[in-house]
Amino acid sequence: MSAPLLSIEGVTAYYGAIAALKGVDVTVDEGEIVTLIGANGAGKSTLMMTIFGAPQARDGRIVFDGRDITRVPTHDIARMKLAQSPEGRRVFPRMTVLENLQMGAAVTSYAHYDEDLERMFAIFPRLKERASQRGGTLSGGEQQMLAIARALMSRPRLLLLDEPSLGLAPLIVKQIFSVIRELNRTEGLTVFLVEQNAYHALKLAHRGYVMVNGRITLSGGGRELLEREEVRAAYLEGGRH
Amino acid sequence: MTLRHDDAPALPEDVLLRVERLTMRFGGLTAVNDVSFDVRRGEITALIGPNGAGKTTVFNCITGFYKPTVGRLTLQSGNGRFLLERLRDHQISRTAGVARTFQNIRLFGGMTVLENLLVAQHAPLMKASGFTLLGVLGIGGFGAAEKAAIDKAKAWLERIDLIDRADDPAADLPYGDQRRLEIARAMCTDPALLCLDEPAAGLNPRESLELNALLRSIRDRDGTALLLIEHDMSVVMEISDHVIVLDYGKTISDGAPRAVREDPRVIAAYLGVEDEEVDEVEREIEEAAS
Amino acid sequence: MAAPASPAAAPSPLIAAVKDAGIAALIALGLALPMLGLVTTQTQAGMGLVPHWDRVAIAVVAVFAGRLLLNLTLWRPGRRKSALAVPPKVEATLARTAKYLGPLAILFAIVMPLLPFTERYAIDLGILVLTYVMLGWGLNIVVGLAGLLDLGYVAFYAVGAYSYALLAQNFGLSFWICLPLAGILAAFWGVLLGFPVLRLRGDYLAIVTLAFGEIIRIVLLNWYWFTGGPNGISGIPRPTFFGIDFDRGPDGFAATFGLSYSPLHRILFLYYLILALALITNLVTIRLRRLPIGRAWEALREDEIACRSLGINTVNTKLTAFALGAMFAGFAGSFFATRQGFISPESFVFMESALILAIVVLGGMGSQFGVAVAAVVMIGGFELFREFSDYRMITFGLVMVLIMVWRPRGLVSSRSPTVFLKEKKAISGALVQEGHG
Amino acid sequence: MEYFLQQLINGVTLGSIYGLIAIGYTMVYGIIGMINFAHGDVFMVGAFLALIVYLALVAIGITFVPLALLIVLLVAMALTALYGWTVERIAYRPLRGSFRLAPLISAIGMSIFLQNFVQQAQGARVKPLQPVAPGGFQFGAADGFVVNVSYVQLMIVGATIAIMTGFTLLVTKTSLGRAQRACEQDRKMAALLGVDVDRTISLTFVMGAALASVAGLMYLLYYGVIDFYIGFVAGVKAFTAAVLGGIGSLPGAMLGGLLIGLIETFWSAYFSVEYKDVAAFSILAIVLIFLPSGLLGRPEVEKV
Repeated sequence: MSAPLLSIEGVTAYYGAIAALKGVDVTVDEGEIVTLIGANGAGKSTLMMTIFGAPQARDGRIVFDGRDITRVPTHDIARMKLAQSPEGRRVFPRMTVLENLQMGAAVTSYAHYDEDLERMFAIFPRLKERASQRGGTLSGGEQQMLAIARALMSRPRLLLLDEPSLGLAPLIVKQIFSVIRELNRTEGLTVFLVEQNAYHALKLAHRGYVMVNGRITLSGGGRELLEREEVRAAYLEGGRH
Repeated sequence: MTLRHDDAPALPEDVLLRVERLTMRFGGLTAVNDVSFDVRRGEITALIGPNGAGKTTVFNCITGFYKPTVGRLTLQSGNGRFLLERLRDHQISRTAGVARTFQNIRLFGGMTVLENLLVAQHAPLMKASGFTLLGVLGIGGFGAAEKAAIDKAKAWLERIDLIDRADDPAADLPYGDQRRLEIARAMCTDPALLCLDEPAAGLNPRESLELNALLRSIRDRDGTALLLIEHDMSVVMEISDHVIVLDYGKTISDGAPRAVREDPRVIAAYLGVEDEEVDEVEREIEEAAS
Repeated sequence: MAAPASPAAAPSPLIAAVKDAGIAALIALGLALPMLGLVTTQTQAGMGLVPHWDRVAIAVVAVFAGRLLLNLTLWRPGRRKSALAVPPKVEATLARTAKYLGPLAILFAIVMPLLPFTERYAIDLGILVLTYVMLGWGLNIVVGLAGLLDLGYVAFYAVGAYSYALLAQNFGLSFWICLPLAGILAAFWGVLLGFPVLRLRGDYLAIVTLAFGEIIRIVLLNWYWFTGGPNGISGIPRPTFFGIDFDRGPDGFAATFGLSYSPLHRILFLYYLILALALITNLVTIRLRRLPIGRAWEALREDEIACRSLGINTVNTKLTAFALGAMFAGFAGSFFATRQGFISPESFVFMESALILAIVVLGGMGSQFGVAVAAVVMIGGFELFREFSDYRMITFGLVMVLIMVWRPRGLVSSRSPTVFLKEKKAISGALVQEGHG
Repeated sequence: MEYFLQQLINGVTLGSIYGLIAIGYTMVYGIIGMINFAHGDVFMVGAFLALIVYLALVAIGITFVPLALLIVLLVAMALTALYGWTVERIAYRPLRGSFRLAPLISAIGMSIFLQNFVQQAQGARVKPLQPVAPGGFQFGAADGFVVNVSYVQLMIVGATIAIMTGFTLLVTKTSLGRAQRACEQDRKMAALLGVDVDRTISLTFVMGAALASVAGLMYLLYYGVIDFYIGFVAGVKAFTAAVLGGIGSLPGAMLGGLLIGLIETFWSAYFSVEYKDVAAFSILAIVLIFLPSGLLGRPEVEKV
C-alpha cells in the first residue's frame, strides 16, 4: 500500500491555553473524498487550519505528499499543491471575482491562468456573469462557489473544504456537493471535507471521521458511519448524544 | 415628547406588525422590493428564501438598523401604536418592544452570562438608579430593582439550563449555549416581538429540537410573537404557524407551512428537486464496494 | 517515511545564532553609519559634517553582542514562544493579589508623607504621581470602560487648569468653589466636543480628539488678552486650608493651629488633597461600574450593535463616559493650577495625552489597580532618572515599546465581573474586547 | 488675483509634501489597521538623512545639482526604508494580531525614541541648508504683483505626480499590489493562498518610509531648514490629511494632503497665521461629521 497523500499523526493544537486538538490521527489517500463530522466547536476547523500551520501543531506531525509540513509557514504550505476553502468562505470583499481568482492562482505564477479561468467559469457559470463584481456583493452561495473556485485555481492535489454548506439554501447545497463529487470523479481530485451537515457529507464521502471535543472517536466508510447508531443519534436524528 | 404614533391607521386586532410596501435600496442595488406581510399575535412567523433574497435586510429595517427607502412598518402592541421606520434603533427596542438576535451571535463575550442579562434590563435599571445620580450616592431604590433584575435573569437561566454557568464569561460557552443565551438576553427586554436571525444555524439536531421547544414556550408562555429567518426546513416546518418566502427581494409565497412547502415557485427557487444527485453517489459507492 | 528535516532544526544553533547576530549588526551599521557617524554641524562656510565613527562602532558591536546573547538565551530555538508570555496561573495569582495590594497601596499612600525618613522630594514626587494616577483613572473611564479612543484628553486637563486660574484671578473665587466649577466646565466641553463626533468610529474618533486637543492648545497659545498666550497665567492663588492661608501671617495655617511655620504644611496639604481627589475618582468609578451606566459602557466596548438592539441609547452612553472622564481631568487640572501657581499652554501638549493614554494601556485597560501601578512605574521611574536627562527620553520611548511587546494587554489584563451569583471569577483578558469607538 | 495664484502654488507645494507623508499613514493603516504614529518621525529621519547624504556628496566633490539630488534621493530613500523596516520589525511585528491599542502605544514610544535619538545624535539645533536650486519662473508683472514658481516647487509637484502615478499602477496592476490588498482585506486568507504576509507588511513599511524620505528631501529643499521636531507637526498634519481623504485610500491621501496644504496656506494668507492649524483641524472635524469615512474612504457598512 502506498503512503497516504496526507497523514496527520497525533496532532495537538492550542488556542492560547485551551487545547483544541488533543491528539488527532487522520489519513487521506489519493483520489478519496474523506469527511470529518462533528458538533460545532469540536475542533474540526482548527484541524483544517492546523494542517496549514495556523496555529501550528504543538505535538505530533503532519505529512503531505511525503514531506513533513508541521513546522512550515502557512504561505509555504499553500505553495505545495494543497488548497483550502476555509470556514466562512473568506472571499476578499473589495476585490472583484476575477481578482479573487487571480489571488488563487498566485502560487502557480499564472502559468496556466487563462486555461484554469475558463475551466472555473465552465464549472461555475454564475461566476462568469459576476466576473467584475466585488466579492463582498455576492450572495452566500456565490461566495462559496468563488471560494472553491479560488482554491482550485492553484491546481491542488488535495482540496480542504470547511463547511461548504453553512448558511446556504438547500438548493445551493445540492449544487455545491454535486460539483465536489464531479471534480473527484472526473479529475481525481482528493478532497478532505469538514461538515456539520453529516447526512450529506457521509453520503458523499468514501470515508469519514467523527470528532468530539478535539478527539477522533469513530472512523469508517461513509455509508458505514451513516448506519452507526452513535452517529445517527448524535448527528442525524437528534436526541441523546 | 411621545414616540407613539397613535394617529396612524389601526391594525386588525390579531395583527402585531404590518409591513407594507417595504423597499430598501443600497446605491443601485435593490435588496428588498415592495414586500408586504403581517406578523400576527401569538404566532411564529418564518421568513425563508435563498441567500441574498433580502431576509436579513427586512429584519434590519424592522429592528431599526436600516431606514427603509420606502414603506411603512406599523407595530401595534399593548403600549400603543408605533411606526417603526420613524424610530431610532434603541427606541424600537425600548419603546416599541421589538427585540432581536443576530446571525453571527453578538454576546458581550468578556462579560459574564449574568451580566449579559442585566445589560438587557438597562432601561428599567437606569430609571431605578435615578439615571445614575442617585445610584452613585447610594440612595433610592436601586438595590431592590437590581435584585429583581437578577431574579428575572435567574429565571431565564433556569429556563435555558445555564444557571450553573451564570458567572462564566459568555465567550466561554459552547456555541449552542451562546445561541440560547442570546435569545434569553433579548427576552429580558420584555419584547412584544422577538426577531431571530437564523437561530438554528450551526446547531446539531438535538440542540435544534431543544431550540424548537424554547421558541414554542416563548410563544405560548410569554405571549411574545416570533419572527424568524431560518434555513433549516425541519425547524421551519416544525414550529412555524406562518411562512413567508422571499426571492430576489420579493415575496413569492405567503401562507401556512404546508401550503408553502408545496408551492411550485418555492420549490423552484429554494428547496430544489429531489435528492437525486446524492442518491447517485450512494449507488457509486456501493458499486465500488462490491 | 523519509520526511526532510524541518527548517527549525538547522545544523548548529550556535552558527545560526552568530549568523543572525551578524545580519542584525549589518542592519545596525546601515542605520547608524549616517545618523550616528556623520553629525551635521554649522561651520563658517555653511553646514558641514563631523565624523564620529566611534559611535557607529559602539552601536554595531552592542547590537551584535546583544542579539547573540538573546539568541543563545531567551530566543533559543524552541524557547522562543513561551519565554516572554506570562503563564495563566501567574496571571490569576496576580489578579487575586491585586485585591489585597490595592488597600495596602492606599494605606501606604496615606502614611508615606508622615514616615520619618520621607523627604520633601518624595512628597513632591508623590503629588506628581498621584496627579497622573488620577488622570489615568479618569481616562480609564473613557478608554478602558467605554472603549473610546481619546487622544486629546489633556485638553480637558487644560480646561480645568485655565478655568481655575481665570475664575480665581478675575472673580477671586476660592479653590473650593472653583474646583467643582472647573470640573463642570470640563465636562461641558466634553459634551460639546463629543456630541458631533461620537458617532465616528475607531481611529477617526482618535484623530478628531487629537485635533480638538491641539485646537484648544493653539487657542490658549494665541488668545493673548484672555489667556496670556505663551506667557501663560502666573500668580494663581495658592490653595487655602478651607480659607486659611499657608503663610507666616497671624491668620496663617501655622498660627491658627498653634504650629511653628513650615513650608512643608502646604506641600502636605497638597499631597492629601490630590490623594483625596484621586481616591474619589477611584471610588466613583468602582461604583459606576456596578450601576447600569457602567455596565452599558462595558457592553458598548464589547459590542455596540448588540447594545443598540437592547434599547441602550449609545450616543448618550458614550457622552456620559466622555463627560465624566473630562470632569475628572478638570478636577485634576484645577489642582495642577493651584499647585503650580503658574500655567501655560506648554503643559498641555499632545505628549501629555499620549503619556496618560500610555498609562491606561500599560496598566491594563479597565483595571484601576493596573493603572495606578503603571502611573507609579512610568512617572516615578521617569523622575528617578532625572540625572541622566540626555538619555532619559530615549529610554522612556524604548521602555514603552518593550512593555507593550512584553504585555500587549497591560499589566493587569483580566476583568473582574461587576456582579455574581455564586462565585466571582476573573475573566481572562483574551476574551475582553477593547472597543472600536 | 496674483496673490491668490501665488498662494495656490504655495498651497499645492505644501499639499504635495503632506500627501506623500499621508500615503505612508494610509498604506500602513490599510494593511494592518494601525496608526503608525512614528511615521512622522520617519519623515524627519528621512529629512536628516537627505541632509547628511547631500553634505557628504558636497564633501567628496559631487556638486552638479541634478546628479547630487538624484543620488541623495536614492540613498536617502534606501536608508529611510531601512529605518521603516526596523521600526516595523521591533515595535509592531511582535504585536501582530494583538490588541488595537498595543501597537498604538508602541508606536508612540517609537516616536519618542526616534525624536530623541536624532536629537542626541545630531544635536538639538536647527539645521539650515543654503538653497540648492535657487531661482524659478515669474509671471504677470503687470500691476506690480509677481507670481513666483521656484524650481524647487516645480520639482516637488512634478515628483509627486510621478510618484503617485507609479504607486497607483503598482497597487492596482501588479501581483505585489494585489497581495497587499489581499492582506488588507483578510490576512489569514492571504496566507492560505500563499502570500507571505510578514514580508508584504514589511514591504509596505519600506514603501511608506521611502515615500516619507522623498517628502523629507522636499521639505529640506523647500524650507531650507530642519530640526528633530519637524516630524511631529508634519506627521499630525499628514495624518489629518490621510483621515480627511479617507484613511486606507491612496488617492484620498493625496487629495487630503492637497486640501490641508491649501487650507493652511490660504488661511495664513487671508486670515491669520496663528490659527492655520485650527482651520485645518476644524475642517477635518466638519468633514468627518458629514462624511464619517472621509472624502474618498469607503463608507463602513455595518454588518449586522
